Amino acid sequence: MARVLLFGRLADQAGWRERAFEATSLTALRGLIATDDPELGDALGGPGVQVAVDKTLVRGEAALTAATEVAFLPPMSGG
Amino acid sequence: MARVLLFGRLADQAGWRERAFEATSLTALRGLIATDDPELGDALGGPGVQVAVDKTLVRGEAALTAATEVAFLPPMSGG
Amino acid sequence: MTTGSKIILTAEPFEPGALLTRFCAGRAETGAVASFTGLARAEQGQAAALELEAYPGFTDTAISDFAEAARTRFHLHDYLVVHRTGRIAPGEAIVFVATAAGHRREAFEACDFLMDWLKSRAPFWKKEHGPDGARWIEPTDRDRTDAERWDQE
Amino acid sequence: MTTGSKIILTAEPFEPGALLTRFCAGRAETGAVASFTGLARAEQGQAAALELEAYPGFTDTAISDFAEAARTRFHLHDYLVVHRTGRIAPGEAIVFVATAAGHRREAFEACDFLMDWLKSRAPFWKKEHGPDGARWIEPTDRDRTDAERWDQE
Repeated sequence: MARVLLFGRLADQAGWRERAFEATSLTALRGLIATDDPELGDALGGPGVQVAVDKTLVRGEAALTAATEVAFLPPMSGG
Repeated sequence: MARVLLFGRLADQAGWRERAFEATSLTALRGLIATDDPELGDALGGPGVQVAVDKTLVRGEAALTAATEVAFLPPMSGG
Repeated sequence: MTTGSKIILTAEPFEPGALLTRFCAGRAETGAVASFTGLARAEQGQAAALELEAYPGFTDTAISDFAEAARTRFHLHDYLVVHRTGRIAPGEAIVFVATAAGHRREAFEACDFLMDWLKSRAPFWKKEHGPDGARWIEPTDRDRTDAERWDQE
Repeated sequence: MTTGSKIILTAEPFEPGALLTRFCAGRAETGAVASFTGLARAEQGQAAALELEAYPGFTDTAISDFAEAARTRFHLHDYLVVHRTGRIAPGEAIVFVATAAGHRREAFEACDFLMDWLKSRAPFWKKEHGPDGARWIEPTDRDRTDAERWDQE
């Protein structure tokens, strides 16, 4: 179980900002989300979307535990 | 008669900041001051010293009246 | 809004002058304090409000890392970054940056450097609410160009 | 200290934050406010106090002429220059400059431009009172170099 956060246009598109998913890896998590909402699944893999695991940017795979926070970050606009 | 103002190191050197002199031209005024205090006379003609007549910088000669304000300005230091 | 911190994200309006007053106080060896205040523009009614989203714990850490690098690069005595989040009305302050240094060149350049990065690369997501609805904003070309000025040095 | 004027010479201490607050107030179309505050440095006790002499009516007119040129050059919405005169203690503000523009590049550059000129060419006479007595100051080479950056453009 991981806590998933969406930001910016991703949260608008999904209709939620925070949800818990039962997944032990990022790949499994992406699969779950895509099954639930294929368009969101595509958006999360789209250009410029970064992933932070426990507030650190990661590329590629990461193991998830119940305490893990996964954030999907669309291109940052600056302040 | 003109009101003469000294600024910065010129005022320190002269020992005064403001005095009235009976002079109808800048040249006559410089002569009067030099007679009174030759070192000050030299300093007023020294490098970088500018003259403002009624708050406007002038080069060379200017006519003076009783209401005229003459300021001798040493090199400006900025703020 | 905690005091004492150098990086502050706040959902409440803040007053740039009060921040500058505190920032300038008690500095006997700081010759120069530069500041920048970014205000939300009304854009002649085109922008009714601005909405800024941050990721607490991620956004402030990213700003802090960048600001510490700026502190070293420009020999800063101190800095302060305050950034609004949430919905911001026209005329309200979005961002306040202050930098303190021995001399003005370093204070100005560090403030400029921090602002270029904050406006183009800091982890915020910005939405403009206008008469025709809301849209998410991407950094402008000028923001990118401004930020890139510093990469080449 | 008169309010409403854009160029203020004052023999009394002033508070930069209060000036910034007033300067930022009620601006719906100004995106950017840059400010600079120059503080008197203690120089580790070498400078006990600074004394600044101005020529009222001449100094403020010269600053105003220069600031109006800056307003045109950088498309400023507004500016404010406040300058102390008389004896200034370490830690006190000597000068405050604020510039308002649509975008930050113009606000920063105008503020920098005004400061370079104020520090090197504005009609002030500056005396430093230190442990070994008082001496009149001339502009530094760096002040001149900073000011000359703008001449070449």
